[in-house]
Amino acid sequence: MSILAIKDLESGYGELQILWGLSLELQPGRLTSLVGSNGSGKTTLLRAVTGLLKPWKGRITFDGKDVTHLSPHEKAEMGLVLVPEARQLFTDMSVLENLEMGATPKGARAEFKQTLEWVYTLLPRLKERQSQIAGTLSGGEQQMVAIARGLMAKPKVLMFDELSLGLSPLLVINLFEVLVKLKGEGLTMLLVEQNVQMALAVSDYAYVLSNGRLETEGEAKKVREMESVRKAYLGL
Amino acid sequence: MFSKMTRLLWIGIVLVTLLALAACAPAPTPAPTAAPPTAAPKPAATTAPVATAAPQATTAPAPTAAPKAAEPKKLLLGFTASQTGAQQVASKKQIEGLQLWLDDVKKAGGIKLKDGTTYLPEIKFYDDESKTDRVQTLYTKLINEDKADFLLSPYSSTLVKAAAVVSEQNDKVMITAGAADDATMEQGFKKTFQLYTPASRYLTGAADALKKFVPTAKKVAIIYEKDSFSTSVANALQPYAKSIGFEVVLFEGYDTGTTDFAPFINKITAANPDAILGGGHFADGTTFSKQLFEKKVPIQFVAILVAPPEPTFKDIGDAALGIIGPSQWEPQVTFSAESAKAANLPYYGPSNKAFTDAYLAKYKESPSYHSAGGYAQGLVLQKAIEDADSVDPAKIVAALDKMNLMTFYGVIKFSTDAKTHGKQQAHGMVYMQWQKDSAGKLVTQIVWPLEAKSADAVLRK
Amino acid sequence: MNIEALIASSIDGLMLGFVFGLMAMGLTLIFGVMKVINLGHGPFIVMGMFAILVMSQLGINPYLGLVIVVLLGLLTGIVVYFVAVHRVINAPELTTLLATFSVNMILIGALTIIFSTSPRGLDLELPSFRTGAITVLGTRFVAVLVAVGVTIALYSFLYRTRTGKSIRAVANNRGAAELMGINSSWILALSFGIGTLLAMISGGLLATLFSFTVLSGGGLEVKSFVIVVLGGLGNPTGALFGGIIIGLLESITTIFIPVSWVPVFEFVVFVLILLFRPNGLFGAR
Amino acid sequence: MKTLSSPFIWIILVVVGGASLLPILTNSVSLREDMFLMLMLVILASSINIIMGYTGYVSFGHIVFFGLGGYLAFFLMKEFQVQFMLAALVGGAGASLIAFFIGIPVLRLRGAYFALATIGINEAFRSFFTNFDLFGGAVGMFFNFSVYDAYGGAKNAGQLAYYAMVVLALVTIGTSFVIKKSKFGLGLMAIREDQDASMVLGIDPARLKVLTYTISAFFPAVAGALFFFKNGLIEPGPAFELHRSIEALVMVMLGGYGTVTGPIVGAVVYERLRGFLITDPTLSNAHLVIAGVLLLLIVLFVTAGVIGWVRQRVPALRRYLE
Repeated sequence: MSILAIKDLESGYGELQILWGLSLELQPGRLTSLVGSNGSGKTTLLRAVTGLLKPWKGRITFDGKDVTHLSPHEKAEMGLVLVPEARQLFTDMSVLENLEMGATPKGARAEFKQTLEWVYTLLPRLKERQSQIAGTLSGGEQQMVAIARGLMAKPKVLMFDELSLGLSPLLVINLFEVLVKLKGEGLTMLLVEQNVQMALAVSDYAYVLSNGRLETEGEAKKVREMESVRKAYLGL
Repeated sequence: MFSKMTRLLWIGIVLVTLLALAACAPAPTPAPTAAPPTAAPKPAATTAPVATAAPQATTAPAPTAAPKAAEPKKLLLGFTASQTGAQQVASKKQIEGLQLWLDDVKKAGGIKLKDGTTYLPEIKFYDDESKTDRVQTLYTKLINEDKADFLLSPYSSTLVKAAAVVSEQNDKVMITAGAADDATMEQGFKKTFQLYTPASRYLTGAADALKKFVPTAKKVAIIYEKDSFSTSVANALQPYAKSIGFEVVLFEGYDTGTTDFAPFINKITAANPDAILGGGHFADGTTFSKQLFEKKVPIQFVAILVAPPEPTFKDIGDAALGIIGPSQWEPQVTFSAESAKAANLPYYGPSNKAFTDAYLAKYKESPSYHSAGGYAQGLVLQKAIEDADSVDPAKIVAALDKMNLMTFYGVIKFSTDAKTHGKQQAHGMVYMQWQKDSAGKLVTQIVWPLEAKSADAVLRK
Repeated sequence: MNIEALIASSIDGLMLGFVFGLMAMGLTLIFGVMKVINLGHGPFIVMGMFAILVMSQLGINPYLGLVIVVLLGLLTGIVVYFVAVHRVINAPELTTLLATFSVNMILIGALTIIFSTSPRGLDLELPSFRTGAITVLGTRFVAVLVAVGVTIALYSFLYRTRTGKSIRAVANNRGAAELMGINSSWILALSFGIGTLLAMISGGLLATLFSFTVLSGGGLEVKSFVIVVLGGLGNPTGALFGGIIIGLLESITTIFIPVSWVPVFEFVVFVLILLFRPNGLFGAR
Repeated sequence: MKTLSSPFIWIILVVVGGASLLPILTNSVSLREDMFLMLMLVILASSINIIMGYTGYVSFGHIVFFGLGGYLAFFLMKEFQVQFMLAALVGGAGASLIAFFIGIPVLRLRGAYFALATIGINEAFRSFFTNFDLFGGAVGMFFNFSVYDAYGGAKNAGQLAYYAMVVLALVTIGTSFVIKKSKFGLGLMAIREDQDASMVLGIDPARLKVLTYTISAFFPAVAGALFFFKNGLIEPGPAFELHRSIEALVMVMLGGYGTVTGPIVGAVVYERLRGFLITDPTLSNAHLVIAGVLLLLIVLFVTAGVIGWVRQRVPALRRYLE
């Protein structure tokens, strides 16, 4: 049983259609990645899934319920949480307050202290910075706050949009290590990445998107071996 | 080919629609704006007279009044009123006064001429929203479409100015109340007549009163709202105060809409005057008085414009105590047939008590000077028609020019000088003061002029 | 020039400044959270005045009445938000300006029907303290206490409670807040409610100081704009300081120049600040 | 000129011109008064639309130019007996000059800041004129009636002012159209859509905006001169009435922002509606409430205004409804 199932999803901006009947499924406890070139519709898909963008057609099922037309905050409340592109922190608020805001869903609120403890052990740097204003942190630290904020929601599914964008390679490796740890703890994740190599290396399963349509899918290892993928995205 | 036809059709439709929108509405049929006036002739006029039997307007004896002449002729009096906007309240009182006059005329069977013709006045008015541009549009409409025979005025100097321009342009006779501006009446008007004492004489009496009540007073502060009316009052008061020996230690205007007077009061106190004269309108006047009281400013004599005669001035409680205000009229005035005789003037219209009682009976509220002004508008016109024995505008103007009489509202005489034609000459202000009666309730008393006083003045502590 | 008058006026202006600051705080809060310039601000202030008036006529102490005004303001604001603002919250500025302006028309119209435009005042007497030429008015003193109290309450709410922090989060980044599970519509409505209640409380306090009419809101609204700009759009602390500065400025300049020039001075300062320090006197850059 | 070959501009000018002739044909003075006011509102709304509709700058205090033009012209007419049309043009030019100097710094502001600044400017001028004794201060200025003798009496002067207002309205509409259709107008729309991007296209936004602001100040200023000439008196309050400015914005919005026809239709509809509401005995008390509710409904549900809505629904009409 998949925890998140997207079926024949179509959406876009104004009169411009971007997504053309996408279907994908997330299995619990696994790290799934969604790769594709710039403009292939990855971010649009995430926006449609979270509800920031209205789906035109199709159906999104989360945790056994139809959530197609719910708003972002309702989905977050249910445990479907996005770590958005470019972090989107509350830049005028302290790190701790950002994390507090992450713990908005009711379940998460009750366990705030324990979750905070856990997040701090996962990302110890944040504890040192907890009273600093988020906007004044470095890019890497901000990305950590964004991940931590998502985790504070105690999500059932955590989605990442362009986690590695604009960060140094060393930082990217650090962050991906965190993802691996989280996978080890059994968190279901969807990783949307331009850095196809890294994404496929840590994922269990992968979808490849091209021009708003699904190009291929399969076990991450297998996708990595595919000739077309190697040519188009891995530069081999 | 066909598409060209449709295109032309579209053009046609747009053209027609726009034309309809832009022009048709106000055109021949008096559509929207021309909708009939509001509540004007109340059915009350046909019902039985009010219980208190309001006194008949003592119409001047028409010696050979032919009994039961033909059907009474209609006489349309047009004006605008501020049913919305800043001047709403005073304007309402003015109309109520006028309405009372109308009732009285109806009860008397109309205005009768010597040849037996009877005129029954009717009023028609529109809401001017207290805005000058509306006043002008609506007066044009009253003159040209409604064919008003005579015009009365809106309330407040600014609006009356705007109305007077239109009525003069159209050669109509207009009797104004609610406007005390001097400047308006110095424009070379020919057919506009002013009932209110002009601004230039608004507070001069207060200066006289000060001299009498506080013989030791030397220094006065003149403070006034920076609007047309109050500025005129202050500008006339300053030289007068100097001429009767006062030193004007502060002469300063404040912006319309000033809410806080505390710093200004500090400045006044620093100038150390013996009296404060001036003011503006209601809101500033009450706040000023209230803060003066709260700050315990020990000035014995304070006379300010407009606010004190309003009954709601007492909302500020003890702060009202001792404040003096100029008024065009107060219920306690003592104009009567006897005092007219003493002054060698004819008396016309109801007695003061009759007016006050009838007003109270009809509106359950005491009349203010606005109400009296409204009634007087009608009364003066009525007298002019009777004197002229005609409704011909030229004869009416002649009658008004000659008029010199006393009514419950006071003495009325208009200037006939070409430069200031129509300006009020004789009517004087009375000065009222808030005092406590024996039961400790706040009441108003007339304290000046002495011959009209209803109580002695009390100095502030 | 008289030094005593100057000191006395400074004290008067300073105290009034607190109330002005409170008045502008509602406007700036709404702008900060949703980038809406609320042209219904004036009528809200007036509603506060008349609420206190009605209650005092019913025999309720005006200061006690403020508690009811808080609830009334919150409710009014939330209703107005959902009726008039919610639908156009993402539309260009002009649209929200006109939407709130229509609220202004509706409220002023309704208030005129109920109360007419005749001037009103409260008969409220508190002792004042006097030394030399300096008088501290009792009503003003209480107004300062209330204003300070409300400001502290607002800040504790915004910085100490989860809901308050959510408001700041929404102001900071509405999309992200929504993604974190914050119901932004509700938070926006709540913020509008708080902005309204601040306007109404300040109106209630002003009613204890001055007489007023249904139309008093216009001038106070423009004054609020000046204060808000002085303190930086969207910055509640700035608004408080802006209010104090305006209060002081008005009272001190009164001593030096003819009072009728004070507004000229005030508006020129306003435009200059917009031009040279658009983030307010205390803002960055 | 290509723009003048458009059928639209001729239709609209003929319609407005034709409607303006009605009072003269029917010889109705009160219709003329109504039309005078209506044309004035059309001019106000159209000129606000030139700056707001085309560049997206919401000028809240545009009425300041109405007052400035009115005051300048009135002063010339009263003190120097300048012929009224000449005085009106000088008033217009003077206001434009002031707009030019105000515009340079103020148009650097964007969005809400600009809107607030225009309010501040209007209020600053209003309070300044209240204190400025050369122009009569708080009392204002008024004509002696003999001023009108030069124009064949007060009645005739009213007629002349009306003709002038008609011509001014036609010129305003024409200008609005020419600006919209010219390359200049295209540049303005680019600013409206994205000021920063427009710079990349080689547009100098600062120059264009200031120029537009200067032009848009001219028409209300002349209208103010004509209005107060006919009025016979001028006072700071009615000359710089912020409320009138906001009403003009409402008219633009009602008709359709950024279109030439929109402000015209908006002004006519708004004025008719108000006229209807305040003279109807049952509605007059509630007229503010009703007008407010209607405005709200339009703002919420017909965002593009009447003309914008028609243009969206009936594409065939777009050529005729600019």
